[in-house]
Amino acid sequence: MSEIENKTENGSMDGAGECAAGEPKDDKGLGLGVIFFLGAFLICFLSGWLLFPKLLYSKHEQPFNFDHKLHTEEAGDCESCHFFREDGTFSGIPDLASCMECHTDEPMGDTEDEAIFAEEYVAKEKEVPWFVYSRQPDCVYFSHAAHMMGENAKGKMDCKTCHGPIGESTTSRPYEENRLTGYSRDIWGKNIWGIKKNSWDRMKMDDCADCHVEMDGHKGYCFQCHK
Amino acid sequence: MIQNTKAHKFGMVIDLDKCTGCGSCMVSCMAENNVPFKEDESRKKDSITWMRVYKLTNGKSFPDTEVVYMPRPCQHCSGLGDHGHSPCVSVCPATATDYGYDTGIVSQIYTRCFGCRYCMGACPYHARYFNWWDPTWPEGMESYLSPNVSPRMRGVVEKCSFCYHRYQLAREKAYVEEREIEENEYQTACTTACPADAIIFGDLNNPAHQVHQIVKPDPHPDPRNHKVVGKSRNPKVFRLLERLGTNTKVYYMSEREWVRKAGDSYLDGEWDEVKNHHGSSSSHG
Amino acid sequence: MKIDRRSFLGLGLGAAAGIAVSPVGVKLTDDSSIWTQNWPWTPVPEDGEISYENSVCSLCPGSCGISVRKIKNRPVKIEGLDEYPVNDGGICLHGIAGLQYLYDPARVKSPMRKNGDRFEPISWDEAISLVSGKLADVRDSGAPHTLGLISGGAGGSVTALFKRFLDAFGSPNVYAMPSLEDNLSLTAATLHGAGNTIGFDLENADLVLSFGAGLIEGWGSPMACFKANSARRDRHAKLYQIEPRLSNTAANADRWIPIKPGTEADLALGLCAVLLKKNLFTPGEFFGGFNRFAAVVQKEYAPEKVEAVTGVKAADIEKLAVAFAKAKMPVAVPGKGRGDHGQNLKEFAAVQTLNALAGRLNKEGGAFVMNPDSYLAFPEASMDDAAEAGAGQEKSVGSVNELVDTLNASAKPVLNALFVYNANPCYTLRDTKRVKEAFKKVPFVVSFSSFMDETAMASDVILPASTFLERLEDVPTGGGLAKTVVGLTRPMVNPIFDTKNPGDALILLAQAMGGTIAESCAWDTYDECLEEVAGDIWDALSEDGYAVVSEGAPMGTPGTDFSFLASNPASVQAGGNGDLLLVPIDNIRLAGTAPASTPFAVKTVSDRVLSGTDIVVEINPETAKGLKDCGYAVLITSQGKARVKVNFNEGIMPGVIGMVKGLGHTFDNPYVAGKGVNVNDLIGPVIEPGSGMDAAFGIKATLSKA
Amino acid sequence: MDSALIPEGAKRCPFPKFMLGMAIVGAVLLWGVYAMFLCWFKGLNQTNMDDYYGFALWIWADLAVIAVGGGAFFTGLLKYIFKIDELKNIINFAVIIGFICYSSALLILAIDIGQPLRGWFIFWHANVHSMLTEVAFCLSCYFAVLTIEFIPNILENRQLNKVSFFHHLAHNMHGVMAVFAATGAFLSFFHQGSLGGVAGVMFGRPFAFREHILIWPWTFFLFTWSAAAFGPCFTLLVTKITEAITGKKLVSDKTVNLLAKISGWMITTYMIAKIIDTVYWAQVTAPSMGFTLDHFYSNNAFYGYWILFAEIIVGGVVPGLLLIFKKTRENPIALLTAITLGVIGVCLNRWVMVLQIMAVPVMPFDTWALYIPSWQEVATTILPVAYGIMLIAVSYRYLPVFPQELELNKPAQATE
Repeated sequence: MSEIENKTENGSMDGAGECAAGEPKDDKGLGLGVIFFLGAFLICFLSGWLLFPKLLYSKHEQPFNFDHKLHTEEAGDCESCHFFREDGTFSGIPDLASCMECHTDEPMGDTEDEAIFAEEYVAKEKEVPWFVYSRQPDCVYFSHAAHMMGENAKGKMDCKTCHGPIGESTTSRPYEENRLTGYSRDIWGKNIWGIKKNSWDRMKMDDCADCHVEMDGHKGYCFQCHK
Repeated sequence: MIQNTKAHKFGMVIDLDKCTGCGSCMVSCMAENNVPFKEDESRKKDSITWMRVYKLTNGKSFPDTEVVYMPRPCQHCSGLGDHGHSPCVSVCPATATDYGYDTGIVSQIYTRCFGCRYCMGACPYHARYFNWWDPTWPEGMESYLSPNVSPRMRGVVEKCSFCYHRYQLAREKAYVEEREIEENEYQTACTTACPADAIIFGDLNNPAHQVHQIVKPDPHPDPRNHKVVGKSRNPKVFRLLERLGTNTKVYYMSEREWVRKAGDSYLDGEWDEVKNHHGSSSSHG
Repeated sequence: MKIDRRSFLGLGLGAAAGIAVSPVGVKLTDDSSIWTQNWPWTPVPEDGEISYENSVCSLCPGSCGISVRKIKNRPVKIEGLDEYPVNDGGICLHGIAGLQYLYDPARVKSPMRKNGDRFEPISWDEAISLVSGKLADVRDSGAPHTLGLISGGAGGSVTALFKRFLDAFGSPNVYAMPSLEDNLSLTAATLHGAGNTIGFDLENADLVLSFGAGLIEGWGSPMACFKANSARRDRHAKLYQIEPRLSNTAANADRWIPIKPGTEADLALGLCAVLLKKNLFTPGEFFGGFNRFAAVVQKEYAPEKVEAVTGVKAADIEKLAVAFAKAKMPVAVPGKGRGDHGQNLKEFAAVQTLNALAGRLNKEGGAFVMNPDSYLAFPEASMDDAAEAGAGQEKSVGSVNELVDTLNASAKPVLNALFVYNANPCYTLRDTKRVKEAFKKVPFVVSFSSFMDETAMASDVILPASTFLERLEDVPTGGGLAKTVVGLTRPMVNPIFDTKNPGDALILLAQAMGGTIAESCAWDTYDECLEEVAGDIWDALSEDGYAVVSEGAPMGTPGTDFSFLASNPASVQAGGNGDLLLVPIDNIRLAGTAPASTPFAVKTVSDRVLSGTDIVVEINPETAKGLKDCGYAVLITSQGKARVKVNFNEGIMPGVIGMVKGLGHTFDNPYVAGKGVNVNDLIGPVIEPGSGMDAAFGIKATLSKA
Repeated sequence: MDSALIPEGAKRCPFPKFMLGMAIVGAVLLWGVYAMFLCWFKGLNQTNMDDYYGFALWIWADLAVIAVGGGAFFTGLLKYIFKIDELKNIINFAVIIGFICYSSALLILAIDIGQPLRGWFIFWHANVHSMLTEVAFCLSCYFAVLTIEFIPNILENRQLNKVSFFHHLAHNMHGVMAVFAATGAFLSFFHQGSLGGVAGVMFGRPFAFREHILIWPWTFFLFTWSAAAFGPCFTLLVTKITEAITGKKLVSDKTVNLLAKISGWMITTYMIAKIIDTVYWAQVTAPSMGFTLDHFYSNNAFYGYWILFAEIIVGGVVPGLLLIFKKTRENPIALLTAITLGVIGVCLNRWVMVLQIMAVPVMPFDTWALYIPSWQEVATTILPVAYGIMLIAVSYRYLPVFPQELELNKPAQATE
């Protein structure tokens, strides 16, 4: 925040400085106008680029830190926790029950996060209110099965392609939510213009479409991904 | 459009002689698709019923009166010449509704729709409904809503989707079992609910399926009216407003001639010539 | 420094330009539209694992198997259960909408006590001690028989438990609401001996001669009838519907035979006469004056006479009789509409006699005279003197309608306390004013209703029942079905509100009462009780969810006693005055009895039945002099008047006004109540001598321009 | 008081009187604005539209104002492309009227859609097959053009003109106006047409559907044509009304008659086409779907043959003929009658092409649907009228809209 304040102040101070310099010459105040113009322009321009994004998103810390790396090492692969149900639907974030398959209200390790988990949730039989970075809005229908086990070879994608190397993360970064839309920032993309470097930097409809066009030469029909 | 070699063409045939007008299909549809309700639903012109059962009479006076009930879901038109330009799809300015060439199902995307209602004007079946009101439920009742169908917000158009989400669920199961879905894995909510077994739903492109065997759709354009494709070669089967060339995928069946006649408009004397004509190759059908 | 207009101009322009070349505009435009796509006030259902659980619907005696789809154990949809012996996947709109009952705005959310004219919530403990206290007083006053029970038709162990409670308490005053079940057992008792009932093998009959039975209007076990009916065509079977109005059943039938309302019995006897005359009948074990009967019907019910009464052509009567006799597997079915209210024994007996004469008793596709052999095995109730005394007593009167009259007639209370379970007499019985009066005459009324309906409002204490989705219960299939299937209703969710299974409430009461009453209900919970009393079918119930108790034609041919009909009982006439006849209509989309319809059900009702808050009555344009289609009119009967809208219907007999049942509720549910009028407000009961049935098939009325 | 702003030499009513008038019209405007916000915040349940009447009063108003606003592009076309210089005396006013009509149309559309905040989807997610898409694009582009055409006139305001930059800007813009006029004409041709297409392509609605030429149904061309034909009628009508109110002669008879004459011939030729279209539709198109003409004009309480007669004869043929004959054209009464009937005629045509389409039952067992707008609909439809009056009043007061005003009112004894 402070950084921006500095910037904006500089912005206006430049303006002030110049106007002090320019005053005697320009009695019409036209120069003054130009200076005000530049000043205002700079302030709004900078706040538009730097302040606005900060204001637009609210930050939430996860209930406690989750070490994906540790768990994948212990459990083997993603699918041991994020598994497919018998009916083909995807389980997504594990519920307390599936955590309990390994954990008890006695911590297994000695991290304080696990302690929190054991005391706050396992002991109290409360589901952990995780913030889901990749949560899509209600209008989206996404079939993990179609992408990972579709009968056609191109359907066999790995988790990384869309979710990135989250399996290697040892800490959970804060979840950022768009105050207006309630979307996770990961959907629009970290970058305010939504410019992405990796396939997992963004999860908008266009990103799905790009891949679909590439794979089967067609974006697909509305109902394929909407409900 | 995708050149889908083994594209489905999901459709329905409704046996009007079996239909009892009991309304199970209507309620099953509403319950399946999170359709809301208002205190006064007797203003039928602003009452959202994706599946609506019409009451038809033969217009004769007592005691020769006859009555038949006609369930009317979205007809999932494939449009003039069967090219997928349904009356509604072709007019939507924002591509909020499209024709799935792989299923023959006409979609409606509530989050894309901005509520211009052009599609409603274009649909002669009144199968499209506008959310004039915010959807509301009595306290607590939201908790029976299904996550498989997104509740609609005020100001958008909605309609029957042939329970597409049921197709999706069936496919997910098939995916994990690495197989194709079977015909009866995907059935609409109205079909399964009908206690009179009046509705048969399935792939019109699948000769093995009952719906195909009953309808015997004619793949060629009707020589009398080239807009019409997929005319039934079964003399007891007809479509609603077939002459307009909307090429619906909901077929109706009745033994009674007056019922079949009620499916379309005819000039004087026209009926007698058309009633015996069933598709191009009907002679050797 | 001087700041002039231009400076401000510069400031403004600068700001605008600055914002313009920043992402603000674009992002806000996009996000504001995304906001509209996710309005916080539009609900987002929670996703989760899908599961299916089987149960049985007990909304009506149909007892259909249902499959409840759940998301994370949250019920989201009710569907018909495939291969269930009653409905095989079929399901009616009320069952599908069942989840709406859970959150019905009129639900009674906790026990209630009436205070003045308002109800106040109380705890179960308070409620139980309050009720048991009152009951103790009644019993100690030495008049245990003044505790009464009014229960809905359905059988099952809960109703049985209520009866048992009254036995142990010492009261014989158990009354059932008029129901097809009762009417059929009364008919069976009259013709084939007590302890029987009648089932109709519609699945196999090749000619169904229905005397107004609304086979697709909710008669008997509705979905079973639907299935049998829709399979009809494939079996090349025929359905002839005899009815004054083109009901859905008539419209769906192969032939509709219009008949003057209330003359069905005459036609049935007319057909008997033809069979006897033409000697087309199959002799059977006929007694009780068969010859006298033969003589009477051929004299009094000769085709010409019957034509005059019924309006059915004599020639047609003869043809019909012959067709019936010649058919391979014909069956005649009684019970206008749903066969519950406004029926008379003469008609039921006459129709069943037709089956007897055609030799269709206990034959495949015919009428089964079945012993509803109760699968329930309650242990011997322990009785004290009071109980014994009460047990000895006669019931005050025969039927619930007579009870209502007696209550109103006598000065001192006939009943000091009354239980109402699974019934809404203040809405369903004819002349509801009369019923509400009668309820006022009972010092202490206890309702076991799930909803604050008309009767619950007329009671002093409400012990709210959990709905069929929240409780365990055994539900036997209801009337008219050729087989007996007992289904197990399982709790699909924990009770949403502070309600109990009426069985549990009753057990708590019994225990609070102590003594032999407690001993007679010595179970900790109703579930325990059920497991014990269901005895040998419990395993089947708990494993398969149902048990088929009886199936197929019973052995042997029962005798038929003709004494009742041989005495040529008088036909019941419609009361009141007026040039038209008002008859109630059963519409499958509206529940006629308890519980009331759901919002979904009401939504499906045609605007030619309900328009805004106006009820629409049907009338043949021929009789609608001076009236406009869709226009207003005033309907007047001796019972009262109502402002109605008029629907010209060529499908109803001239001179008849049709008014749908199930509207005009007055409780607090804006989606269902406060719409139209209750036809039972306009029709008064006409008690049939002997049977005690309310035989009012309609009432004379006038309809004039509003 | 505000005399500094009033064009030199021009007489205007006293400021208070002017403000009083503005206040009265302003009140009506506010009423409309209130209704508009009701619709935005409470939703379209504020209207009497239903699932049978998805298109109703608003869409009619849209089509109507755009039709009568057609005077702008057509006059522009004549003036700048066909170089009919005489029309310079009325072009400014035609442009202002056009500006009002099109801005109103856009405003009404913004109220009419169920999700105004998503309105831009029509551009972003455009479906090229939809006539409405074509409408949206051309409409907004042409509105931009009209704004550009309007600007120089604004800059000619006495005060603004003092700023040399503005002065030159205005001058140069006049220079290149031909380009914009051409663009405008081109765009108008398409959106007027596609508005007609909106109805003509509905092959599920036999009352609306028309045979196609290439990708366009007949109604496409009929709408463009009728807009060009009746638009000038409206321009003239408003001019006459303004003259009546200001009690001044603002446009010379020569100009008026010229425009009237052109309009007359356009109307006549349009009517010939329209009649051919109607006959073909009634005899061939509709019957091919099983519908007789009777079906569309009977068995209901409102829509009878009278509306067909009123549209084609009273509102079409009659004004057409009145305007092509010099004698009647130059008779003030006849002229006024003609342009009035013309405007009514074209509005009636748009009404039929929106509301009657919705009213006619298509399924044999369906019924006629009639509809009465709610007060909110009426208010929001009157809103643009009020706004139009105010904008004209302001423009007339402060801008040199009518080049001939001064010379036509030489002995300036006029004080209204």
